[in-house]
Amino acid sequence: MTIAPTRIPRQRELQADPRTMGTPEEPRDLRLYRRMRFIRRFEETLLGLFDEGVLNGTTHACIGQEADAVGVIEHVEEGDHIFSNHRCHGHYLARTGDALGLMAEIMGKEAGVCGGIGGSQHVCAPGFMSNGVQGGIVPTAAGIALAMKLRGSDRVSVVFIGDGTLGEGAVYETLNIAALWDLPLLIVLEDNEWAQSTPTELNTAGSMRARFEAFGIPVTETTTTDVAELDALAGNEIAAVRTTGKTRVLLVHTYRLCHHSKSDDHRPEEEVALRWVTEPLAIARQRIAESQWQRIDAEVEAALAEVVATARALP
Amino acid sequence: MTIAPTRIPRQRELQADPRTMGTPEEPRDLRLYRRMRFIRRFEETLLGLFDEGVLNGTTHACIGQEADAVGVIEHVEEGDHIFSNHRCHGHYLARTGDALGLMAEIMGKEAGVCGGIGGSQHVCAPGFMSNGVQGGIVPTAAGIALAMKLRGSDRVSVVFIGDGTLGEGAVYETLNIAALWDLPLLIVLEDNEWAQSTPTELNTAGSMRARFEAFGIPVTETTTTDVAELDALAGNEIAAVRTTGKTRVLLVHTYRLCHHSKSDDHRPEEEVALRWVTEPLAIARQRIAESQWQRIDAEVEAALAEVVATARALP
Amino acid sequence: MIFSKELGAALRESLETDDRVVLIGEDIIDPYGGAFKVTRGLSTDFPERVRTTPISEGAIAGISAGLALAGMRPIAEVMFGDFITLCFDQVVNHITKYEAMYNGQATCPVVFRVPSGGHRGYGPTHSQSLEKHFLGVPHLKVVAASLFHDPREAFRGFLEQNTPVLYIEHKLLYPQNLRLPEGGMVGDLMAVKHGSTIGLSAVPRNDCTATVLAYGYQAMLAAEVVERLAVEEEIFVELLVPAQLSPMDWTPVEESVRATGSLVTVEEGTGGWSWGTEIAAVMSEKAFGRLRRPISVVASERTVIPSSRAREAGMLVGTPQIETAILEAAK
Amino acid sequence: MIFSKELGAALRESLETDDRVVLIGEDIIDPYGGAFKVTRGLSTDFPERVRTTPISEGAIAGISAGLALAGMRPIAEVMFGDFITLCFDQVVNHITKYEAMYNGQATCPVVFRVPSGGHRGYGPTHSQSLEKHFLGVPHLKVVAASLFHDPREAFRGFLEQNTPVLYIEHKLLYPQNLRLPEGGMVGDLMAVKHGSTIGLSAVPRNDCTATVLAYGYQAMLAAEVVERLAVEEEIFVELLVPAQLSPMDWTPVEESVRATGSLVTVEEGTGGWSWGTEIAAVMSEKAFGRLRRPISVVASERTVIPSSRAREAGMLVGTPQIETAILEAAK
Ligand SMILES: Cc1ncc(C[n+]2csc(CCOP(=O)(O)OP(=O)(O)O)c2C)c(N)n1
Ligand SMILES: Cc1ncc(C[n+]2csc(CCOP(=O)(O)OP(=O)(O)O)c2C)c(N)n1
Ligand SMILES: [Mg+2]
Ligand SMILES: [Mg+2]
Repeated sequence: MTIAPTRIPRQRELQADPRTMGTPEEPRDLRLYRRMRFIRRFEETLLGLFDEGVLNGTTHACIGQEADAVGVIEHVEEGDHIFSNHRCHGHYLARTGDALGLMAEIMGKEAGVCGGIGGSQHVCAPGFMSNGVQGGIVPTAAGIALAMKLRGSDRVSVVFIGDGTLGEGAVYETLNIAALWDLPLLIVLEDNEWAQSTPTELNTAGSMRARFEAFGIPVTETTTTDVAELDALAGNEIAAVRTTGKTRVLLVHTYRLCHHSKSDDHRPEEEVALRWVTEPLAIARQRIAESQWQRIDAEVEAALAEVVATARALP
Repeated sequence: MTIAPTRIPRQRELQADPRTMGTPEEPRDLRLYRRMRFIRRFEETLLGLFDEGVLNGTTHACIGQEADAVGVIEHVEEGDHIFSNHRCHGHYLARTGDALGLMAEIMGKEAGVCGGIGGSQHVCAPGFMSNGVQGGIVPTAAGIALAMKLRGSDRVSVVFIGDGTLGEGAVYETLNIAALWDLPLLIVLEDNEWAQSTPTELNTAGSMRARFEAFGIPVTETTTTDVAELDALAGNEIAAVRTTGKTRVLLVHTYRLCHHSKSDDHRPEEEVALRWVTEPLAIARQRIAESQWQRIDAEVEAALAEVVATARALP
Repeated sequence: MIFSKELGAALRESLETDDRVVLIGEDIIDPYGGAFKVTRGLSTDFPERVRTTPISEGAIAGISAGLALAGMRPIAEVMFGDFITLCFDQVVNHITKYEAMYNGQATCPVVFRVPSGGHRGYGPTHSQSLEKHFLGVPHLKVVAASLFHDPREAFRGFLEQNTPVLYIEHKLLYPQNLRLPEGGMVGDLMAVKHGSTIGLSAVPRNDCTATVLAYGYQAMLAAEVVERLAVEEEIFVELLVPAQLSPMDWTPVEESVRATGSLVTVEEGTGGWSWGTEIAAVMSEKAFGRLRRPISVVASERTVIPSSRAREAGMLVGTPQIETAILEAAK
Repeated sequence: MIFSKELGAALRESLETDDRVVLIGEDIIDPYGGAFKVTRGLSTDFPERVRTTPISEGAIAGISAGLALAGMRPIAEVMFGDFITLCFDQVVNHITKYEAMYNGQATCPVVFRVPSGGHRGYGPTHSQSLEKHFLGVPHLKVVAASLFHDPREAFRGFLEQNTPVLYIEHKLLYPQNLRLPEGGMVGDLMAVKHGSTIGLSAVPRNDCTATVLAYGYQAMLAAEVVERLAVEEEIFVELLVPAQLSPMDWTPVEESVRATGSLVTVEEGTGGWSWGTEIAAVMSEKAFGRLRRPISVVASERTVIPSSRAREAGMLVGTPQIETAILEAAK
């Protein structure tokens, strides 16, 4: 019954490579852009490696949704907790910067963040967990929030879910309890308009917003893909959860630009093309000088190249 | 694997004893009162038999809530379907009038409506079923509604749930699908302010009504215990479901006057006492002459006495 | 030493000695104190850590998972064990997965308490012993209360280790007196501890002609049968009552069967892929060629549990079935 | 004769010949046609009766229950068998209860299709074979697809009877060619039907030195091993591939074991209270004293399924484990 880890569990030092994660000194616009670029290129690299046959299993890229991860997690502090889902790479990287651990994990290597056991959907770091079974992570995140509350801390629990996950009953059981018990929980609902092959209109009756408000939970809703705006909104939300100790929802209407997992996209091309125009990196670049984003891009690229090379060489 | 019924399943002829169920000719006020009186006295008799030790298992009486059962089921027609829960006697009797089958069932006798297997919480007749596991009956009722829709009929599926059952995730999964698919389903939510020992304020965050409306499902809400009013409201609801083919909710704020199952009542005495003033039989009596309700009471009593005597004598 | 009171005391001790402990479940607070009154009094003294919930078994399990991942020690009551079905996803795909799938970087020690079992006429959905479906879930311990095991010890053990636990409480045990071994005896039977398995017999093992393995309420019934057969018919068998059903501690079973050459298992759950079949499979292998007769697995009929007391008694394992099987096995 | 296509054809035939049939599940409509493309094309031709749902496994099961109670024939796809956990309450406390608890006055013949199994690196929550937890649910049939069984026949059978069914489809079977017995042969192996159990062997049963029982993808692997051992090492065993896992048809197993005196069972699910343990328990009794050696139950390690292909291969039963066990059993 004892589960022997293949390597000693360690507080993963968040080896935040300044080339991918930036530094506290870097202007905020640049750092936010850098992190999004990092996530984007990590995932694109991953999809390339899949095609190459180096990886195994499956993967769900968050291309197009990077601003949510980066904007929200900018406000997550030591001792806070994030729960993520099948589409967790962006959240994980924004939180930890641990590209090598994640890459090795998806490659199924011992040095992976979960020794290659969890794979793409099941990763873990201090203050971060993900599980690819939808719905059930929501009460789990609420339980973590309850632990924080019982300890009298001002820490918050953040859970990311997709629009499709609103289909799961566990979500509503949790909303009820989280509202009744005043749990310090922020639900970030990333509505990317699709759940696998199913558009929201086939999945979601009525109003997403009203589903939370029915339980007395306040909802902040946005359609922005601008990380600066998301940064500001998320800052408010997390601060509000932290000070009131009550559950809130950040409802972000966004879009997934890649396929659901791999080669499974039947969406109208024009629909997708239109969203490339407002994708978060393009928007973010408008705020910064071309020379700057080019420099950042190059730094990210160099860092990722090292990660891939190192990961490939791992046993 | 084959399940051999202990008696031949038969279309239970709804042996509607006119003394308990009235006749189509009887003035509506009288018939509705009669049926409520029938249910009330059946349950009171049952509780007496429990104390006597004649019955086994458990039971949940609906004393105080008879108007919901009678008012709604007045509009349920041949081919419609009712799904009920642990507190199902009133619904069953209002639908079938089959006091003997139910009494024998609760006594655990072969002649019981389910051969003594189902017991108090699990009864069945054409167009009627109940199950004591909360939540899961709601999608089941929706599935029955879907069958009606696929067959192109104008039949409706009615499901009774309690306020506490709003805790179960299955309810919300179903609301979403029922609304998306336009299922001919009427949900009758009997909010009796308590779920076992738990008051609604400890069980239910936000607004009951809004929980349905969030899915785009219309809600008709009432606090009446007047069967005539419920009759009218339910008539509208069922007609609306029948003609539109869409899901609706009748939300009745009512009260349970007896204990939850047996000897498990910790509610403040004054709270309960206050509700006896507005209990449905008292209200209904105000509409009819004393001589009439006395006559009806006597008829019901005589009929029930026969049922008990017959049931006791059964093998 | 009424079992339900002792169990309540065990929960109280847990709350007192370990401030990570949180009790969570439906209707568990005062004055009601739970459908079977086990938690009565606890919420009054620990209002923050004894939490009554809406009717949401899935969320009870999920919130417990989160509490446990965050270092707390949730003890969840599922009002009737029948409704543990609604926790199945959390148990199988969340709670028992985390430690292994995160490669040891997290633990999720949720304890579920499930009042189970029939013989009360509660009918098909309030009488089941569903533990067989949870046996063999990797990284889950299934433990059964019995009158011969101190619930305080059980809960102390749960809090000392990190594996999720399903703790089965047969409803008919609640009003019974505990019968803990004292001075090597339980009543007129000799009682020997083998780890957490208790061996009960009227004569030394080597004079027994069969081994009987039972847990929970059935262990209580089996002990009565074993005692009666010894006194009235001079038929001597050894009853083994394990605390932990899965994974099994095979050593005491092997040792007993080596002496007796005959084994019968008893459980109240329905037959087929049940607790006893694993025991029969494993012991048929371990004791291959050394068994006097085939292992007998006594379980209830493969159907729903009738409400009717008469029909229920015919369908569920009880004293008559146990006696018949023991008489056969002891031959 | 690709399995997934034939399965799709079986579903199409069901929709065509029986207008009570309704397909229900996540992402099952065109153009996507389901995560494993089994239902592709069906929604285009039967838009009303092929219904894609929100991500609500519990409601999929519950709505199917209602359809079935109302006389329809729901066939529910659970996208990954891992998520059948979310249907457990409906299966155990609703669907399989109604007929018996209503004393035969209703039937609830829901068919669940569950794409299951590993060996694809999908990790701990998308690779499981959870059927062992559903074996022995009273009034549930558990059936497993194999390359040796025609899915059309399976679905015809399901529609002809009234018991709920859990139909296990191992994901690795989808791209394979069916290998239905033709002229008494499957490839170079003789194929004999015993009810819905297929016996495969290179030589007549009486010349076989062991019986191997396997289903699903493991049956495909086992057949390859059996063939190879016969050709290369002149070791002859009989492979039995049952369609129905629970309840079991014991007759063919008994007959084979009577001839061979040795039995090994193979399954991909984790060990402990698994399919094979019931077989070992029952056959140890039925063939008591007539077995040459203990029954061997081959199952996967009792832990989570790693994403890493290398670690997954070490943990899940595959050809090496099967071969080792057969070599041992044939001695
Ligand atoms: C309980 C459960 N059911 C089904 C799935 C299969 N699945 C994986 S992702 C997905 C769609 C999720 O949609 P959404 O929640 O909108 O998230 P997105 O993929 O769009 O980020 C589905 C159905 C799952 N992982 N878990
Ligand atoms: C799934 C499930 N959980 C718990 C129970 C135990 N239980 C039976 S009745 C009840 C309270 C129900 O409250 P409500 O829905 O308000 O109905 P009421 O009893 O007030 O009519 C509970 C918790 C159950 N029957 N099913
Ligand atoms: Mg989505
Ligand atoms: Mg109520």
